[in-house]
Amino acid sequence: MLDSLYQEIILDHYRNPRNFGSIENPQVIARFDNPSCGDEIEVQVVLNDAQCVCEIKFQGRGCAISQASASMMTEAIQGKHVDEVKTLIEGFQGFMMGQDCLEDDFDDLEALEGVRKFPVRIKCATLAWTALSHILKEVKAKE
Amino acid sequence: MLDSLYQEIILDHYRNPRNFGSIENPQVIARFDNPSCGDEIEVQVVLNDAQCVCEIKFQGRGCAISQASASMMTEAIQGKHVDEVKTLIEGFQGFMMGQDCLEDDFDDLEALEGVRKFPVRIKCATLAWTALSHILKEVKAKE
Amino acid sequence: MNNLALKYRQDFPLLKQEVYGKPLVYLDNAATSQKPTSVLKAVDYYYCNDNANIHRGLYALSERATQAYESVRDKVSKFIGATSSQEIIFTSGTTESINLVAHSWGRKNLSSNDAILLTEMEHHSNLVPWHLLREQIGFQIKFIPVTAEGSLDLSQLEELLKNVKLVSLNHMSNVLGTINDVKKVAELAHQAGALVLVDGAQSVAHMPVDMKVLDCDFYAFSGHKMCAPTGCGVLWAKKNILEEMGPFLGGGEMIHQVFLDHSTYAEVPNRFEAGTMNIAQVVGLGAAIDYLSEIGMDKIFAYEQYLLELATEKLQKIEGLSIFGQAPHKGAVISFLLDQVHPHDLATILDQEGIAIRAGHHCAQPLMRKFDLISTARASFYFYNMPEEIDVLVQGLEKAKEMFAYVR
Amino acid sequence: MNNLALKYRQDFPLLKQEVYGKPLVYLDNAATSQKPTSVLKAVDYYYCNDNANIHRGLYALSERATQAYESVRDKVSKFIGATSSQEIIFTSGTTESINLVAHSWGRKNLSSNDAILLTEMEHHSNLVPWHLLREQIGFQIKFIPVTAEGSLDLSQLEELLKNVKLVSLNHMSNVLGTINDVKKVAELAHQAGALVLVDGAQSVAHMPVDMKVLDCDFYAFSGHKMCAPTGCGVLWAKKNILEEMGPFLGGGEMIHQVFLDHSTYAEVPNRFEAGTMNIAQVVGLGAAIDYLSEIGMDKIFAYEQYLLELATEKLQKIEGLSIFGQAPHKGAVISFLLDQVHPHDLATILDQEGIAIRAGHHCAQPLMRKFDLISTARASFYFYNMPEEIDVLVQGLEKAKEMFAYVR
Ligand SMILES: Cc1ncc(COP(=O)(O)O)c(C=O)c1O
Ligand SMILES: Cc1ncc(COP(=O)(O)O)c(C=O)c1O
Repeated sequence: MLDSLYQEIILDHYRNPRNFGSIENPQVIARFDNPSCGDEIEVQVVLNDAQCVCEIKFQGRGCAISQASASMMTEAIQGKHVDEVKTLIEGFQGFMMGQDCLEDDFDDLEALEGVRKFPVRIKCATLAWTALSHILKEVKAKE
Repeated sequence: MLDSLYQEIILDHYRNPRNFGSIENPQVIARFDNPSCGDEIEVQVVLNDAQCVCEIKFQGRGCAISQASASMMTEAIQGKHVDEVKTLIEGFQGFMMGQDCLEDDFDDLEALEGVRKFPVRIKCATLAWTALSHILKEVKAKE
Repeated sequence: MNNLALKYRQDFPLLKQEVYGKPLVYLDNAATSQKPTSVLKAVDYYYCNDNANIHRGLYALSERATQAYESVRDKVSKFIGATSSQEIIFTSGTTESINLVAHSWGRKNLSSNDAILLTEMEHHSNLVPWHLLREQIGFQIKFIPVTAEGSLDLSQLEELLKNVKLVSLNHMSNVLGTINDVKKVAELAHQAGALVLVDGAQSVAHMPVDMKVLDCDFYAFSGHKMCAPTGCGVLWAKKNILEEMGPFLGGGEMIHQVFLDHSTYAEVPNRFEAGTMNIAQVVGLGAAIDYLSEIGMDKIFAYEQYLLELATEKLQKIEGLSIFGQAPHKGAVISFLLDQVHPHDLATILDQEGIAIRAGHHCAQPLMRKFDLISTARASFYFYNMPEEIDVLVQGLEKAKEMFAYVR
Repeated sequence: MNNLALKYRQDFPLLKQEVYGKPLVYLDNAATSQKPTSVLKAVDYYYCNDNANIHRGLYALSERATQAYESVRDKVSKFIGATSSQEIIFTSGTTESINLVAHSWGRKNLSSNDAILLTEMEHHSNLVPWHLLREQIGFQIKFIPVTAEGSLDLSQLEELLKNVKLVSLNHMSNVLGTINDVKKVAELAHQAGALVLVDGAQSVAHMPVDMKVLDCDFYAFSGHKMCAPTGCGVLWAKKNILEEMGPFLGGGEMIHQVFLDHSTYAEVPNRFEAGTMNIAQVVGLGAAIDYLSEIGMDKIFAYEQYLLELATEKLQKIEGLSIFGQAPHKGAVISFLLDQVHPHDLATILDQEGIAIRAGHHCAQPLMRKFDLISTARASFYFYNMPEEIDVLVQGLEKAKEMFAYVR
């Protein structure tokens, strides 16, 4: 069971997080923390005129699951239109809740399937995604 | 067991309480209530120059035990010097706590022995006595 | 009438005992209820299998404990017809629930120009918290009067509601038995812009209640009166109201972030649950709700109405006995006086017959004072009481009468 | 060393279970303790034989229940060396005990010109109540600093005590394990005219404590950490201080007389116990005290010191493991970090081995922040833990290291 949680690909994202750090001129920032453990994450985004994600970075401290999930997330939404991003967030949240409808876009994210067997860790996996959904809300509000 | 609690002599004092009412010009008054049931008693006293009880009355509402005990008390201390009264109060309180040293003065009061088997009712039996001890304290304070 | 006691009484181990050689007749259910085996087993099971601190544990035990605790929130929510389990706050009992509202809602929303409206039949638990708060912030306290028969006099309610920000009243009186028309009070209170807190200590255990139907704003009740362990209770409140309320007790679990010199607070309902909670007791409350639900609250209410009618009829036949509280809509609580026998003496005499009743002011001194009483005797029933027990009570009362026959 | 676990472990039914096919190794005792059979039986016995509402009942059951409840006041009093059982107030736990002091003592005795003194190692339960009170009456909150090794830096204490009316500190830190020199703090505080509240949540369960020796003014602790049921705790305070304090929660039993518009309050300790109390849990606390006393608190402390030494030694040998909290005087609580493995991942991995440890901020965020930490792993022991369980922990940690070996 542990092997399905800490798959090599997850540990790889944890070791070498993609898009880790901060953007010089971020357009939207969202910070989010998991009050039950104190872990926190910050996601920064720049959109182009067509409302597509042209830059995304994250930083923060957290466990392997939250860091890997954030890292994978930044790869998955790169270049996507905000509407697609919204769909992806919902898809991922549903996936964590046990739905098996996987879109093609999931790529590495599928490796997080193992988290579903560890209910208390699901919050770790969704931390970055919750921050991202706050970003979408802000984008919508600005429109 | 009930018969030892509600002896005829106790019911008699309950039916026909001695020294029930109020004194026209009381010297010292003490009121006391049993917060756990709300019963209350008022004792009024007049002392003569020799510090002997020359008049005592009580009034209030309460159960057979508290009323009978008050009635008997007024009879027992009639004419007594305050020091004797103090001894009697202590004697009675000790009696309720299980001591068997009975003084001659106890008379009817011995009938209250049955109360000792009903711990929750001891407060009823001592209600008037506690008021009386407040009176003594006040007398002492005035000296 | 479906005699529930026949079927369910055996679930209560305590009721099998003898007192002074006589079978126990427990008629003090308004004070606290006895516990069925299933509740005791659920608590035991919890301690022997799942016990751990909840919410923050990343291991199996703690997950199970959290699950056991949180699932009761859902059970309570369904049991009382709440809109969401997030409206359920666990407390130590009705008393703490009401104090919570006084502190967290009252302190923020009441000022010296406001009034609150209580009733003359409130339990001390719904009087003293308001006295304490008023000492600090000074508002007016008004009272809905009680009629001679023991009902609320609602004829002047609209007038009374002027300036009132909160109406707080019991659903069922623990002295008179009166079941108040909470729905109507809530309607009029809301029209006047006031919120309504209902003290459900006596009601939830004995009748179906539905928050959506009553449409009050706060509802408080205790576990121990409804077959659950001591030391647990509930405050229900509408979510939007809870969200506007500040914390009550401060400590672990109710926070979001804590700094040396200030804190931010958790979401509802956690904001109101500070420190290690009464986890096992809440688990027991869940088992009690399962137990009561299986019997059916409507059936419990109907059977107790039957006991009430029977007991009222039989007691009224005793010469010199008068029943205090004659409202048309009553629960199975009978306060009474027996000529010439003080309630305390009565309780002692009945105790010797194995009968447990209560004598005293029943934590409702203002009500007693209004009727120039210091104490009454009170027999209160639950679904495990048998019709035969009413006869034992009647015999006990006759015996007491006899003992005190020639008094005064 | 007298291996207490050999003799007493069997009294704890929960510890006999397996988790994921491995024997449970319960090392989260600082969060809550497991319960021995004797405590569960005492509670069960109470519900099956004596259960009734206390204090006002004039019948046999209620007398027995009152006796069962009140006798625990005496037990607690003796257990902690109080002067009188009237100094013992039953609460729902440490958190409520501290909140009680904040409300009843703090509101009356603190004003905007005063200060209170806490420490940087306090649990949220000893921070948030003061934050909440300060929002209302505005005083200064100062802090005794924590040194790098995790002790209190008392070098500036006299300076810090200026203007301070209350010092509130824990006896033993639930994160660092540090046992604070409460006696010395109390001495200096009293010289400066301040009172001292001690948060004994972690201490009473693990070592002998004596109020006469410590000479503090308030002492708060929880039942659930010392083999007793959840939902009960104690506030001890010197009687003369209690007598000057107003009530906390309002309700039944804590009153003397209630009128419609005001109330007068009962004597100490009843003044602070509102409504139907957690009777069965208090009975369980009594059984827990009996149980612990029979073992002997000095023996428990000695055995846990042995476990602490052994565990410290073995953990320190693990490369990349660092222990947070190295005070010379410590209880059996070890917070630690393992290079490259986040505490949450560690807890999940250990859980799969049957080992229950805690990972997180341990309700002490300010302390964590001071050391630039968000969370640590924590293993905490009780007398039923076996030396062998330390080896299982070490193996689990090695396994976690291996899994995360090549990280970053
Ligand atoms: C040092 C300390 N203080 C206070 C508390 C709070 O105790 P409780 O949650 O039982 O109220 C704890 C336990 O969590 C603690 O470890
Ligand atoms: C009407 C009413 N309100 C409040 C209470 C207080 O409940 P508890 O003592 O469980 O807090 C009671 C019970 O005693 C009650 O009967």
